[in-house]
Formats: sequence, C-alpha cells, structure tokens
Amino acid sequence: MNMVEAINHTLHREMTRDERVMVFGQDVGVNGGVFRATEGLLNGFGARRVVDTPLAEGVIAGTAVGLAAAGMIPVPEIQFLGFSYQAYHQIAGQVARLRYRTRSRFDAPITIRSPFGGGVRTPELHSDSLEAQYANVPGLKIVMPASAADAKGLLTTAIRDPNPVLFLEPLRGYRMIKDDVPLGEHTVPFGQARTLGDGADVVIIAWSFMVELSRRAAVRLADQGVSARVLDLRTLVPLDVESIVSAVETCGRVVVVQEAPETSGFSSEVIATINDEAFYSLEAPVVRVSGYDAPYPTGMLEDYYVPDVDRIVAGVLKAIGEIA
Amino acid sequence: MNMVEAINHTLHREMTRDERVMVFGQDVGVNGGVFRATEGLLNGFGARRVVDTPLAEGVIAGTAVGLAAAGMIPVPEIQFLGFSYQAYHQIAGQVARLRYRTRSRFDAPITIRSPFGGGVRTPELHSDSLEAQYANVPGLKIVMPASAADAKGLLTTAIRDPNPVLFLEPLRGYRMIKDDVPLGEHTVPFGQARTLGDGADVVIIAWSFMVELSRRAAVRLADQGVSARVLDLRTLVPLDVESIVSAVETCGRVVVVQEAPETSGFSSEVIATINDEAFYSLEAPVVRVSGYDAPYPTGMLEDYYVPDVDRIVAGVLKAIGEIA
Amino acid sequence: MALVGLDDSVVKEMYSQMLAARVFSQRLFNLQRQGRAGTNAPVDGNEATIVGAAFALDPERDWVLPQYRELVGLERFGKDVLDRYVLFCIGHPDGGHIPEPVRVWPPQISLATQLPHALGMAWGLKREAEMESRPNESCVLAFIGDGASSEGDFYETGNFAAVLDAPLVILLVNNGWAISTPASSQTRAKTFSEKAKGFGMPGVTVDGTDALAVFDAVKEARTRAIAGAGPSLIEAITYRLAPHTTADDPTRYVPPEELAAARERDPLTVMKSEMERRGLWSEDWEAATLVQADERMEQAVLAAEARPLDPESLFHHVFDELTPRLSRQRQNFGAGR
Amino acid sequence: MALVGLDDSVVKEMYSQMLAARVFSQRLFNLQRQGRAGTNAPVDGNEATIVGAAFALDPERDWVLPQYRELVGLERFGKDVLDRYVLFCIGHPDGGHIPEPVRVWPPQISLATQLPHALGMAWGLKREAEMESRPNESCVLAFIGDGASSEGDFYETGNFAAVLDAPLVILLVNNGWAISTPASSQTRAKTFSEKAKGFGMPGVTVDGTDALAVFDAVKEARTRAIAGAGPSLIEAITYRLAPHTTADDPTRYVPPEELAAARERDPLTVMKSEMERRGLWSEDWEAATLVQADERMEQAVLAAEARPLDPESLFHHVFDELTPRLSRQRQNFGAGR
Ligand SMILES: Cc1ncc(C[n+]2csc(CCOP(=O)(O)OP(=O)(O)O)c2C)c(N)n1
Ligand SMILES: Cc1ncc(C[n+]2csc(CCOP(=O)(O)OP(=O)(O)O)c2C)c(N)n1
Ligand SMILES: [Mg+2]
Ligand SMILES: [Mg+2]
Repeated sequence: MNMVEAINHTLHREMTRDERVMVFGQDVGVNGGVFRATEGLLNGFGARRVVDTPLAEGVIAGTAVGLAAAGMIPVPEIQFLGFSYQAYHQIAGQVARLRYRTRSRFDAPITIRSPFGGGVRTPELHSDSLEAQYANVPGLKIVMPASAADAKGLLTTAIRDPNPVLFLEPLRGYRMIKDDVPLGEHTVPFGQARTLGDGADVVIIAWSFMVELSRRAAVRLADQGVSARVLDLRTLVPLDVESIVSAVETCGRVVVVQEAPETSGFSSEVIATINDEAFYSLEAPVVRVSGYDAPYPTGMLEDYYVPDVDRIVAGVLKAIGEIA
Repeated sequence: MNMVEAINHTLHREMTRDERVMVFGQDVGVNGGVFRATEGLLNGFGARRVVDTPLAEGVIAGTAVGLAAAGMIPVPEIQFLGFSYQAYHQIAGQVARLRYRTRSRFDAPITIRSPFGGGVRTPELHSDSLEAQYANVPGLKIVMPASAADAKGLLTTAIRDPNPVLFLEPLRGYRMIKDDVPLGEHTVPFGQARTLGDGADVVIIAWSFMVELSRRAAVRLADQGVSARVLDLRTLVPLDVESIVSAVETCGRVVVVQEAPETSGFSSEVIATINDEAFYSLEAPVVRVSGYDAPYPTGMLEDYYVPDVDRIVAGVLKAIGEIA
Repeated sequence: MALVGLDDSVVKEMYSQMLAARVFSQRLFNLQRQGRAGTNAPVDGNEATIVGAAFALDPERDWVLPQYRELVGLERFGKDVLDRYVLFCIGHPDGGHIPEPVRVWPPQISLATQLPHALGMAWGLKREAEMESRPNESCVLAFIGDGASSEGDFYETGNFAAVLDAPLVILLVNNGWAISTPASSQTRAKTFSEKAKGFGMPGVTVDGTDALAVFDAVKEARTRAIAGAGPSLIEAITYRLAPHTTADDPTRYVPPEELAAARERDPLTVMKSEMERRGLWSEDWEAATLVQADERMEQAVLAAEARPLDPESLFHHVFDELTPRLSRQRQNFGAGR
Repeated sequence: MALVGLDDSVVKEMYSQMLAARVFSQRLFNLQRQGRAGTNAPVDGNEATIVGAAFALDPERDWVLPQYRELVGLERFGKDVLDRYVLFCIGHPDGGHIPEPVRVWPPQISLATQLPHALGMAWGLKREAEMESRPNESCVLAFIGDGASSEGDFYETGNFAAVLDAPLVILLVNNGWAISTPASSQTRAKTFSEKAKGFGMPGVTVDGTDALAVFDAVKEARTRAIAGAGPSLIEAITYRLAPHTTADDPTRYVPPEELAAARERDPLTVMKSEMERRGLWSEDWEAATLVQADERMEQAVLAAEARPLDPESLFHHVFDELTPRLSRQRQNFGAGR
C-alpha cells in the first residue's frame, strides 16, 4: 500500500470505529481530496460526517475547537500546509490551547491533516516545510510519518489522542512511499523513534520524506565503506530523546536532515537536545543538511533547494571528517 | 529616555525625514497607541500618514505589502505580538516574500512594530514571545532591542532598510529600561551583537528584556566570584555569528536565555550555530534557560514561568559545573 | 420598550441581574485600582444586552461564548460564571475553568476567535442530536464587539454558519467603540447587521439598552436556530459608559457630549422605568438588591483570593498527560529558586 | 449584450484578445501534458470578464492584481504579462518578475491574499497623488474567485477599503466552482455582490460572459474610484468550461448537463455574435487571428524554454543583499553535487 492509500484506509477504519469522527475541509467530499486521501468517505459515511467546507482555513481549524468541545472527534484537512498560515491564529492560538485555557474542561481530540514538502513541482506555498513554525507552539503534537505503515499507525494514534495533533503528510511520499501496512488494528505510539539499519559510524536523524532519502544515502555510503544508521523521529513533539541519545552514544557522529530552511528549523532543536543530553558522546560537531534560508523556490529550482541523496552523503562525509 | 520614549522619538524623526513613512494600526492615532509609542504622531503628521485602522491584523500587514509596492514606507503596528497570529499568512507568506516572488521588482521596506513579553500581568496572548515562530521564515529580519538607545538606533535602521523587519519591543522594558539615547542621527547596524562586561568564565547570550535580567545575573555572579559577560544579540536575523564564536572561544562556557518556551525556541538555533562554528571551543554543554513548554500562563503564575535572575544564575552555575 | 408578555417576576429578576452586573463590574474595576486584580473590562452600558440575551436562552441546553465583557451578566447560567470570572481577573489559572454543567466558556481575549468555536459547537450539537436520532434543542450564542467584527474570523464564521444551517446566534454588541476607534471608522456598512446579507442569514439591529428588545430578538433567533432554519446576526446598539478597560483613558478620545447623551440611555435607567411602569420598583428593593450583589461579590472575591495556587499546575493541562519533556521541566522546576 | 458606444475597432480588438487568451491557455494545458510545463489553470469561460475589465482600465495608470487564471487575458497591459506567465508555468523563477513599466502583478497562489495588497496599492497611489498635490488618476483592480471570497482577507479588505475610500475595484469572478465545491456550497448570500452591503460599498452582479457588460461595470467602478468616491465590488458570473487545473478531474463532480448548458454561453460565442451583429466577423479573419495567437504563443514558449537559469539566483531576492548566513549557504552551494 502506498502512503496515501494507508491514510485513506485508516480514515475509513477510524470513522467506522467511532461515529464521532468527522472529516471536513476543502474538496474532501465529492472529490475525495485533491490527492484522494479522503476518497470514498463521503459515500461510506455520508454528508453529515464528511463535509466540503467553504474555502476558509481559519474557520476550518476554528470549528474543530468547538466540535471537540461538543464531544466530536474532528479530523479537518488543510489542503496544503502552506495554507495553514491562514489558520495560524486558530491552530497556534486556539486549537493548541483549548485544554490549557479551560484547564481541561474540554479535551481537544483534534487531528489536523495536511500535506507538505517538495519534489513535485507545485506552485508557491504548496511545498513548504513548516514544522518548525509549529514546534515552538506549546500544546500541539507534531507527527510526521515516513512510511505507509507508520502513516496508518500514527494516524490511528493521532485520532484517538485526546490532544491536538498536526499530522503532516509528505506530498512526494503519497505515491512513492510503499510498504507493508498491517490491515488489522495497528497503532504506533508517539515519541518512539524508529531506527533503520545498525550502522555505527554515523547516525542520520531525519523525519518524513527525508528519512527515505537518508536511507538511500546510507545504502550509497555502505558501498563506500561507511556504516550509517537512520533515525526516523516519527514525531517531533513528543520527541524521543532516549533514542537520540542512544544513537549518539553508539555512533558519536551525527547528521540531521531537514527540508525546511536552515535557520531555526527543527534540526536546531535536535542539536540543542543532543547538546543537553549527549554532549560528551559527540566526537565531532553535528552536521546540518537543510533547505536554504530562502523561500521555497519555483519548480525549475527546487532540485537545487531540497536536500537530496548527494547532499546527505556529503553531510555524512563531513561528519566523519572525510571532507571539510 | 525610556524605551517607549525612544521609539516615539524615532518615529517622529523618521516621519519628519521622509514623507513616505506611514504609521497605521489599531489605536495608533488619537490614542497615541495603547502604550503611547505613537503619541503625537497624528498631530504632527496628520490623518493621512497616521491611520487608525479597523480591527483586523491580516489586512494591516497585507496593506503594507501594497503600500510598499506603491513606493511608501509602511510602519504598521500590531497591538500585541500574539495578535500577529491573525496576520501570519500575510507576514510569513506575503510580507516576507514580496521581493522574492517578484524577483526584486518591488522593495519591501516594511517595519512591523509589535510589543511582546511577560512580567506585566496581561491577559492571554499579550505576553507571548513568538520570535522563533518567525525565525524560520525566510525573508524577514528580526530585531529585538534591549536598550533605549538601541531601540532608536535599530528602529531607524529598520525603517530605512528596504527589507521587511519584525521589530519586537519588550512590554516590560517600555518604561523600565532607561538609558542615554543620542538625540541626533543614530543608527545601529543589523547583525552586530553588543557585549556587556568582559567576564571570561561564561557568556550569557540573550536578547530583548532577557539581556537586562542577564546583566543583573552577571552582577550577582560577580559577587560570587564568577565573571560573566552578556552578549546581547540585538538582531536574530541577521545573526552575528562572529561575535557568538568569539565569545564562545573566550569563555568556553555558554548559557542562552530566552523567554519563549524551550522546544524549538531561538536558543536552539544559537546552540546549533555554536555547534556549527565553535564546537571545539566548548568546554561543557551550552545551558538553556527558557520558558517552559506550556502556553504563557495567567498573571499569578507568570513569575514561575518567565526566566528570572535566579534561574539565570542557576544556569550559569550549571554551565561552569558548580551545580548539577 | 418592546411589548412582550414577560412576567413581572422575570422582569424583576432581569433588572436585579443587570444591577448586579454593574456592581460586580465596578468592584472589579476598583480591585484593579487596589492592585488586587489585573486589567479588566467593565460592563457598564451592556447590561441590558447581556441579561436580555441570557434570559432568552435555556441555560440547560444552550451555550454562551462570551467575548470578555459579558461574564458579570451571565449569573443565570450558574454561580460559577462569576466566581470563575473573578479568579480570571485576579490572574488565577482556574479562572479559565468554568466547571460542568455550566454552559458558558471563559473570556476570549483573541478577538473574534470565539466565533469559529461557537460555530463548531453549534455544528456539534446538531450532529449529536442526529447521532441520537432526536431533534436538536440547543443553540449557541456568541458575543462579539463592533471592533472585533472587522476580523476575518467573524466573516468566515458567518458565511460558513449559514451554509451549515447551524443553530448559532451571533450577538454583536455595538457599543460605539473599539478602544479608541469609533464604530464609524470600523466600517462603512449602514449597520453592522447589514453584514448578515453577505452571509445569507437574517440580520437585525436592536436597541441594546432595552433588555426586552434584546430578549425578543434573541428568542426569535433561538427559535429559528433550533427549528433548523439556520443562524442569525443580531446587532445590539449600546454605548460604552466606562473606560475600555482599567488600563484605558477614554478622556483622550471620547467626546464628552456623546458620553453625556449616552448616559441618558443607561440600560439601568431604561429598565428601571419599565420596573416603575409595572409598579415593581421601590427604593428599598433596589437598595437591598445592591447590597445583595455587593455581598455576593465580596464572597466571590474572598473565595478567589483564598483559593490555593499550585505553581506546578503550569505544566498540567498542556496535554492530558505530561510529555517526557514537560516531566523533565517540571522536575527541574524550582531548582533555581 | 450591453449597449455601449464602443468603436468597432475596440470590439474587434477585445474579441481577438479573448480568442488569443483561449489559445494561450489551451497551449499551456497541452504543454503540461507534454511535461514541458507545471500545473496551470486554464482560462476557458473567463475570457470576456478579463478582457472586458482590461479594456475598461488605463494600462498606463491602473494596476491589476490577478488571482491566477487571468494572465493570458491581460495582453493589453503589455507583452511581458504573457511572456512572464509562460515562464511562471514552466517553473522558471523569472516568471514572478513582470518588469517595469507593466502594471500587473504575478499570479497569486495563496487565495485572497492579493486583496490586502491591492488595497495597499490603491491607498498608496492615492497618497502619492496627495504628496504631489495632484488629483489621483489611478485605480487598482483585483481579481478574486467565488471560492477565495470565503477567506477572511476578502472581507477584511472590503471593509477597510470602504473606510479608506480607496480607489479599488474588486472583480469577483464567480465561475460556479472552487475546485469541486460549487458556489452554492460556498455561501448562502443571494449573490456574491450582496457582500458589498456589509462593507458599505456598491455591489453589482453582471454577466461575465458578456465582455461589454463587464466593460461597463468596471468603467463605472473606475470612474467612481478615481473620483474619490471609494471602492466597488463587481461579481461577474461565468462558468468554468475546463478543469480547475491540469491536475484536476472535473468529471468526478461537474454535472455534465450543467457544463453543456454553460457551453451555450461560451464567452467567445457571445462576443462572436456581437462581432457578427456589427458585421465585423469573417471566417478568414478569425482563422488569421487564431494563427497569430498561436505564433505569439509559440514564440513565448520558445523564449521561455531558452531562457537561462541561474541556480544561484535561489539566494538572491530574499533580501536586497545577502546576509552572512545566505552568503555562507551560497558558498557551500553545489559543494555536495
Ligand atoms: C485579535 C486581537 N486584536 C487586538 C486585540 C487588542 N484589543 C483588545 S480589546 C480591543 C477592542 C475591542 O473592541 P470591540 O470588539 O468593539 O469590543 P469592546 O471592547 O468595545 O467591547 C482591542 C483592539 C485583541 N485582544 N485581539
Ligand atoms: C489560501 C488557499 N487555500 C487553498 C488553496 C488551494 N486552492 C487552489 S485553487 C482553489 C479553488 C479556488 O476557487 P476560486 O476562488 O473560485 O477560483 P477558481 O479556481 O474557480 O478560478 C483552492 C481551494 C489555495 N491556493 N490557497
Ligand atoms: Mg466595541
Ligand atoms: Mg471559482
């Protein structure tokens, strides 16, 4: 199953499991979502639970707050993460605080799904990786699966979580990422990173589609005699500090990969966390491989912008001291 | 002069200097701003250049884009930084990109002023430190003065800069921070940090009001025989990497102080930068002193939340290995 | 004064709650002056609108989402509303927690953001009724100011609410000002209720100093909402008789003549006339009512000030459970002090 | 068909630009299919609205802020509009740069965000005239879709524009759809132009398949704007005759009867009738016009494809000068490849 199929399958399952689950957003109904993530839901669950909304992200996110307070389980979709900007006051200012400001009178079992990320030649604001623009917002969990099986397991956990979750889906991975997805009950807990490989020279820490590129980089590096493992964070909040520490202890050398611009990206938090918790295990500075501090560019430039296998490999070689 | 007076004085000067400068926002006219930062401007420059807008942050920030394109120099005010959330789609998505998306056809000499920060018992979203939520947005400069003289020097530079600047003013510093402000022409370049003291045991890196607290911590530490210097970053973007590196090289021990929640705050970027550029000069992990990963609390809890001199001192003692 | 067939006892109760609201509000203003409370926003001028609306609703079925000026007038929804609001004003975190079963939300500071929440609740209540195969009997009423109506959230909500036929009542309190900005600089619409046309919902403007007029309008909107006929927008015209908040100095911008004229239409005076017309008013009764309100408030303040504060609660309510990072932060909490 | 005293030559020119717009758009659609262009949004159905509006404006004084479907119809504002739009569609960064002195902005992808920009420009033009002590002679026209009108930016702009008496014309193109969402699910307002009432500005609905009707409405709004009498909202009713974009499959949601009926009112057919009525149309002339358009487009495409690309330009235009960090990034650029 590819990732978008896994997401669709999970939405079907969770809507079947609990009739309080509601899916709404732009084009999620008749059209089944612009990427078909919500395909078949309208037929399966009817127009009262699967709702095509007007074109206004603020009120899409904002109604989720009220629906949650009324006992529903809202799973709104923001068509592209770049347009979550229009809902930022509701997501960062309200969704994330519903529980806090009401001192837990209201649960906030809200899962906001949204695709993001480059590699598919979209117009502006369709490709931007904005996780760091949410990571400093207290009260939001941030989930970024890298495999189809995880997409299912983590989305299931997200929908059942009584806290707000930003569930970010890599556009490029929707069809490109394919793996075995358990068909029955399958949940993946938040805050548990996933290790790919057992390389011990270097750990490449990544999330979402960058995990796939890091995996490919590890394969290429193996040919060059460098044994790298990949740590897929899966969730940025909560963060699996233990797995990070143990990978740093094992490898001593670290590369962090993100698609987002470098400055104040989530990589910086990973590095700060390593500084806090595993400083003395570092044999060399952590190497950052990131997008540049420029807005996500137009199609013809994007391959120059988004980190690719070459840049990750170069980052690793730098981390292990093989290039300056 | 205190800080809000310095800002008011600067706005008067810059509006006198260039008739393209326009000030607008909520209550900036007749009322002179809720903190009197724009006092007297309406009388001095008239209702065509000093405009009380309707209550809508999105269009306040958004019109700045069009005004800039039409050749004006907009200096909008967002009444409290927490309400810049309502304008996030315009600030992060449009203001920051005007030059980029038009390939410099249009300059964007926009300075968005906004107060923020705790310590004055305000209701929710009035006190939040949101600089990290802008720092990952390419195309924005972020300026956070810590003294009245710098407020003048940096605001002057901001208004004359052909790029968009987020100019963040510490609420608590408006009246509490007082120092000598040069009355004539006075500019402070962006990207040049300011060093307070010449302590060599540890450097405390901070910005905005946390500089004042760090200074007090340094005084207290001096009594305890610890010689600390304070590095006031002044601008987060552009960042003065050189001064950071040189302070780290000198001191070997570092504390970074921020008011914002810990996770993915700008401190993390400072630490990542030190990791990149001065790793081998570090004698111990950098210590973070931050707000907690909770929304800014109500008045009775805020003293427990915002870093204070005690916590900074404790951070320094930890950095130099005197406490675990 | 609207001619509604309200019982004398109800009118009397409404008036006493309006009086009480004024008392509560002025006490809070003074508390701030004494340094015992933080910035707060007095109700003066809006009493008829709030109490009139509250009486048109069913506190056991309907929900109210305030802006921030209304909590002192919602006594009808439960004692907790005021008690928690006092906590809110003194900066106690429990001020945000209005306990079950009271169907009122805490004050909203980020203007207009409560409207999408109100719509979501209205939508959710309707959905709940559907799930339980019963007719919906609840509506949601959200307050919003003239100033806040300029925010995108107001419009996005109005538009979507109509599309959903949601059981929502938007009560726009036009008190003439948004801090220093007069309503005339806020919009060029003929009335604020004209904005309903752009949503495709009914919009009316009523005299917000007349509790019975507001009562009528809200009652009608509620009936419509519950019948499944969709949302309504009601503009209640009042005047802000006090400063915007304890932090404001309206002498900088409010024309004194205007304020003086507005005082003639003080909602308390308007309602007092109705009381007199009905032969319900007496000086003794009013004095006793004021004393009662004062005592009620005194108790609320003392209880609030005596309420224990748990600094570690800083970490609770972020999520249902502490994340490992929050645990670590809580562990180190107080280490430096 | 509106009865305006337009010269035959103008009508002919309008029709030929409408024909050309359709040609350009279909070529871009095909280019995407051939993998030579990225996702793009065909114009089919909107030609009369765009060209009608363009002819009512003064390309040397007025500005146009498009949504994203309009660039192929703005030839009147300068050759660069199309040339840059082709670059935009093939993903070349220079597509965002429409050079001086052309008074058209590049496409806006983040829906409705162009409206505050348009208002700011209108405000700025007015201010510039004041600074130069001359009457303002410019207006700004912004396009927006029926779907995008649900965004807060639309409403916030309309409201503020009226307050400012800004020389702004909002041209709302109601083509019946926002991707798969029909206009009837977008709002319950009787018409989209009703929304003007909430702003306190004039609102009209016109037949957007009739270039002359649109011309008239925009002309009137422009006159008003320049006279200092404030902004206007014009709703032009069209129908989306093509998929939303090259990435869309409308057969999933568009009722075929509806589409068939709309084809009867294809703006090209409508204008062709007017041409015939005036005795201006001939098969040869149309064929020649189409060939010309095709050649024009061919050149634009070849030029675009031949345009050099500077990967390092990635770092330019973030600021007027590189920050030290951008310099460092540019230095390391390409190091790994
Ligand atoms: C989104 C947002 N912007 C700005 C503010 C600051 N502010 C607080 S109250 C106020 C005026 C509100 O006016 P109105 O809505 O008319 O309500 P009133 O105070 O008159 O009851 C402003 C600008 C805020 N709280 N929230
Ligand atoms: C803020 C924002 N939200 C969502 C989208 C995704 N999107 C692109 S076009 C579109 C529909 C636009 O409909 P309309 O405004 O009617 O214009 P039309 O395409 O019909 O010309 C949507 C939802 C977007 N580009 N921007
Ligand atoms: Mg008001
Ligand atoms: Mg449309």
